[in-house]
Amino acid sequence: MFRKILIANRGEIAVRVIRACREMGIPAVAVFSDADRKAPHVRLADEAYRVGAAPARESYLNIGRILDTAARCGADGIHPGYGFLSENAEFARACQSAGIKFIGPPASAIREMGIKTRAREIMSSAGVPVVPGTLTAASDPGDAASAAARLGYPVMLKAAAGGGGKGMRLVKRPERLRAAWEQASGEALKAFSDPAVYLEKAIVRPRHVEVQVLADEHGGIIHLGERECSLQRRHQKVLEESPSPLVTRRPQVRHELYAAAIAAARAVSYCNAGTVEFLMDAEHRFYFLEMNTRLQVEHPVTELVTGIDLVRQQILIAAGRRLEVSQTDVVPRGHAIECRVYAEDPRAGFLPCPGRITRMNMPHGPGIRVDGGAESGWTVPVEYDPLIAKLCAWAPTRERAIARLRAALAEASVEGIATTLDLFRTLVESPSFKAGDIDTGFLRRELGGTLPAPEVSPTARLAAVVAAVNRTSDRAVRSPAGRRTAGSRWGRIGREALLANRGWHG
Amino acid sequence: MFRKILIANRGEIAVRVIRACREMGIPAVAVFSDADRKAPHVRLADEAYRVGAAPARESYLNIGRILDTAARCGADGIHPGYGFLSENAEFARACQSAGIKFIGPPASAIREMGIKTRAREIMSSAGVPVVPGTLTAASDPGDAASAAARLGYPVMLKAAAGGGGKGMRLVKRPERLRAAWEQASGEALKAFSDPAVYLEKAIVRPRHVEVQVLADEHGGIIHLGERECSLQRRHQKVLEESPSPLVTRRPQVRHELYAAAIAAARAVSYCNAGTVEFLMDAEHRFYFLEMNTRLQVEHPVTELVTGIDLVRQQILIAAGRRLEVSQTDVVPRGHAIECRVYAEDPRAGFLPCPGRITRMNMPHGPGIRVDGGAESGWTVPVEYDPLIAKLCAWAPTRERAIARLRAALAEASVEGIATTLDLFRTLVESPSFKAGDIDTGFLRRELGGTLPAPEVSPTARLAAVVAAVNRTSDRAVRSPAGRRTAGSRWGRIGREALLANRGWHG
Amino acid sequence: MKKFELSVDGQPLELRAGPGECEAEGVRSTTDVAAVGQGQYSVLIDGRQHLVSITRGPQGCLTARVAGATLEIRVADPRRLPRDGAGADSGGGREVRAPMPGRIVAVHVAQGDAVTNGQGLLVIEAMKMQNELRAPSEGRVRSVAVRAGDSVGAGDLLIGIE
Amino acid sequence: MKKFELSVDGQPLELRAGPGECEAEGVRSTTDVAAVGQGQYSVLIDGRQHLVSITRGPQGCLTARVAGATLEIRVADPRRLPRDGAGADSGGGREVRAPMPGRIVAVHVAQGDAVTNGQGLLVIEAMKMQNELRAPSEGRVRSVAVRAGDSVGAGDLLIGIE
Repeated sequence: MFRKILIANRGEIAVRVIRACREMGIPAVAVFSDADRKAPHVRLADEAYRVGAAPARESYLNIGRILDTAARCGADGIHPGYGFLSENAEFARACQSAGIKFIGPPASAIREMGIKTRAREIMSSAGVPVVPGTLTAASDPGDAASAAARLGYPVMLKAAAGGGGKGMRLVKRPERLRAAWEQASGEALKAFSDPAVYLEKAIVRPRHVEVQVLADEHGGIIHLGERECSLQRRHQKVLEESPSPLVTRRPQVRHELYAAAIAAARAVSYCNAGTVEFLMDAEHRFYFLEMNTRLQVEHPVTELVTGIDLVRQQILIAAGRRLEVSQTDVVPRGHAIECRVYAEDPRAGFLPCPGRITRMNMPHGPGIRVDGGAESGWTVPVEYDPLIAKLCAWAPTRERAIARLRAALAEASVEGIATTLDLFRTLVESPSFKAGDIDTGFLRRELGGTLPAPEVSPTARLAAVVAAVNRTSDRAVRSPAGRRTAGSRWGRIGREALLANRGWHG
Repeated sequence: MFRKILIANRGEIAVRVIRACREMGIPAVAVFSDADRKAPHVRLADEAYRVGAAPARESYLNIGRILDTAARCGADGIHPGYGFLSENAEFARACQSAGIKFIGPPASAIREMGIKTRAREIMSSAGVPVVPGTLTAASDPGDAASAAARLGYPVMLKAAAGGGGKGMRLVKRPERLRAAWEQASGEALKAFSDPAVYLEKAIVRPRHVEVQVLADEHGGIIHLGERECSLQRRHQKVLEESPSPLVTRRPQVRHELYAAAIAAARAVSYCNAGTVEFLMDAEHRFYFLEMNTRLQVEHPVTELVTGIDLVRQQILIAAGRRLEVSQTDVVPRGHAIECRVYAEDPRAGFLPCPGRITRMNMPHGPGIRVDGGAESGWTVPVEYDPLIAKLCAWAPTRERAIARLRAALAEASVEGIATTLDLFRTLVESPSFKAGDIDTGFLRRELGGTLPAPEVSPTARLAAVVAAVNRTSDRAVRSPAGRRTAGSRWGRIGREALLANRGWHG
Repeated sequence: MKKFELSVDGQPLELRAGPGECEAEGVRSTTDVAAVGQGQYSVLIDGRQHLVSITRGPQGCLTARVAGATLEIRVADPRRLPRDGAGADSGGGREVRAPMPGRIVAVHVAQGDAVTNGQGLLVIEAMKMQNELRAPSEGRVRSVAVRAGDSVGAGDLLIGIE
Repeated sequence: MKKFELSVDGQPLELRAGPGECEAEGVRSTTDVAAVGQGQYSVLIDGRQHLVSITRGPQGCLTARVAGATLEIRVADPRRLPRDGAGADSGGGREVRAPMPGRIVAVHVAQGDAVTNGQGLLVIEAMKMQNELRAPSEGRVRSVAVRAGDSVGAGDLLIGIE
């Protein structure tokens, strides 16, 4: 087993991995940029070292500095989390050269799956259905335009080295292609240091369904069921669930989906935790989308229904162990939903909203799980991903998981910055969502990109006014010192309580 | 289904029941005493009404006021939680007379099981083994002394109307009997308005194992497995788990235990959620101890392993529904442990420690569940039970649940008052506890009633000193404004981070 | 009971309030307010519980958050307040301002250019996302205040349109 | 580096500290301190993370909580501090004080009574629990300061023994 693990990441996923290390009795080392010295993940670690300035390029993407830190503190394993260096084959290889185990798949699998065009080619050969599209990247807008004309609009532009929605654009009309290609290419360069963009035929009203797999170094491979991730904004997931309400109704499709996922993983001699993503069309045909060669943001929903700790499995696999669970041990129970709490304003087109969190309160209680990387007083940096927490609800059925989530959302609060909490509060009331009738265009269609302002009941409005008056005035509405009415008339209960309230002050 | 439910309780259990109501879409009404106007349970409810002064007798035990409040706000159900009026047959009957459903068993079952001597008689007749002892209460110390002599020391004094460790005393020698009888009787009078105390032969190194049952109004009855509750101080549980490590190793005993629990519940025509408590001796013989005719404090461990929401079941049963789960639906998974975080000082003989909580931070994350009724800034009142939160950990095995709990305890903190958190931090390191080798005398024996002071590592000590210096001084250890060293030497990493830390201040 | 003149989101409101009771718009209610820490109040209106969070805004204005909504409240000043939000995307806006702090990645237009409603003007990046800001209406670019590479704060003027 | 004279739980300690480093008991370490809100500090000693909570105690003393332990720290005062805790249950104690706020339920002894070590003196109730306080040593009751029914605060003198 590992002597010490360095977590080359920040935020909620660093917290998540540190917790797994602590449970396993393995010292956990955090790294931090100048923007993150006071971040929760630093405080939770056994050791913490600075790796550079705030921009990710100088810190969390700084391979030299991270490997240097690992070597000097004696870490023999590095967990990359998701994002940053997690799907960087060069980093995985550099770890190996430095004699430090990269807790993830072999560099070859990362590279092959990281080049999306190559991945499509491999999957095609392995008999896994892929979305019709180009097998190579479009070299310029003209090349892209002719490929798009051949496939027929709408088309999807995707970063060849991409993932996570970065460098992705849906193009409905030819005149939009050039601008979209430039943006996608720019984002791709920025995010993956590679501007290559390829095209796929856009599936109409697609659903995003993915299968979690685990593979060890001894040929053992299992799946942990599927996740439905169709609720997206900007091609990025905002809410995920397991099982998929669509797939649940189609046992035969589910069976084929799992088989395809296992075949996909085998095709690249996969090892460690990975996710095979599929698009599913209205006729329940599914197409390989990409394979994420890392832990997913949404892994908690799988953990909640299977009871299997994916980070622990990653560490055990990386330590050379055989899978500690077999396929028959994977017995899903109930339904889990994850809400990604982003520092974004859902009432302003999901614009990023970095800044200081003046108050943050995430609920506890039965069936609730929260993975967080922020807290009251924390300033969400402008430099990184806006995810500040993940709120999950588990219950025996989807209907009850939604009901539980709804109650938890009413308890949750983040003040000081706008977050997607209000989006989820609206979403759990949506009849289509409750019916499981969702696709990747759902949010844009239902919300038109933004969220309506919430209605305020007259009593809530009055409560706000009374609180405001209480805040500004004092003597006028305060109770006379020491006076206590003895009556028990119903109409006086409020007054009595007020008088008795020692904490009443303006 | 209910129109509105009033929760006749406070603290974490009121929070728990309110959460269940909200999930079920039933408006929840809180009640509060003058000490609790600012309590979390009040804020979480849809409505809240004052029911009296701080002493429980004038508020949470004030039947007239509570029923009046329920009637006036239109509640058609009352959930009593545990403690207070939960096992008060008169209250259950008064609810019925007022046309308000008491969410619990029929008054007859409460009364019969509440008189512990009567309960022993009924169980004896039903073929459920009971601990040798008196069938009637001892009328005075002399009576008690002769009964004790007949049974042989050590004996256990127990409140006839009791439960929850109140009015209970272990007596090892005759000369201690009178004082113990007076204390037990005094506590019993205080807690249950009934000074009657009876005797049982004390089982040597007993284990406390209990079985959760659910029964509906249509004759349906199931069990939800057992809980091990042997870790106690002052005859009150402090840590519970499910399944029991002892019973797990004895499938035959477990089978008989479940059968006895079902038989016990049938013997009193039980309805709603209830718990049949047993003592188990070194030879795995078990004896009926008492039946708790209410929700138990430790119900979350059962919920974690079975996935069944007990409060929801209570509400459905009280609404006249048939059990929504059958015995075959009860498939336990993994292991769960609950730690009761009490406002008590484990370094001073578990003395109560009411007061203001300056900071409270309870962990989140995989497999962790927290039920709380307190928070930063909350003043724990002197008038009520010292339980402020319950921290639970679930994992596939007991060993991993302990490891997870250990990590969670390192994250948890309550400042301003002493709590039992430090007790649990010591406990999870105990080899005997880890081996499951526990009995009700374990804590007293292992700790001698108090907890040793924790050792502080030299680095931790230095960290404290450095923080203190940082707090008091300023200029001397502050970095020169604007200075930034550019070097990347290892020995300078700390310094650089410090210099870069904009938040550094004295 | 004492009389208070308030404005709520710019609408005047008269409130009469005393210990344990209040009257507004002709309706009398029992009230019970408890400060539960850091600007938060538990307010019971006829027993109905509301958690209200109050923060001080500019010019003596209070911002109240209740049930997921935000209200601007001014106490003892019955004059109608001008509403906020005459910013980038509001219909008649002639200025494009930065909706959040970030970095300008590209500027697609120059002073004097004619633009159509919805035309992309520039791209701003924050938290790893590029966002294209579009023209709020047809017009001509009067001024361009930023260049690619500039860092901007929330609310900074980027482009003026006439 | 600046020199600090401290006492930690009454033991003197000399610390030399400057930006990013310190020296104590002949050992030099890199340090990195960050205030993370409300008296809490994240302290990295040679990279090792410690969460320290500092509160001000009486007479300029600081109370530090770290890794579940509590340390009393005095800065810039090298004189040895008297230790706390010379209360009820410490060996040589001659006074029985209330260990927590509560109500006296019963007093078993009167002035002038001879008591044996461990003998029950009185019963105090708090949070629904009755606790018997016992004689810390053999002796004679010098004074009884409370009666059954009295409310007492933590640290109040209850019984004196001579």
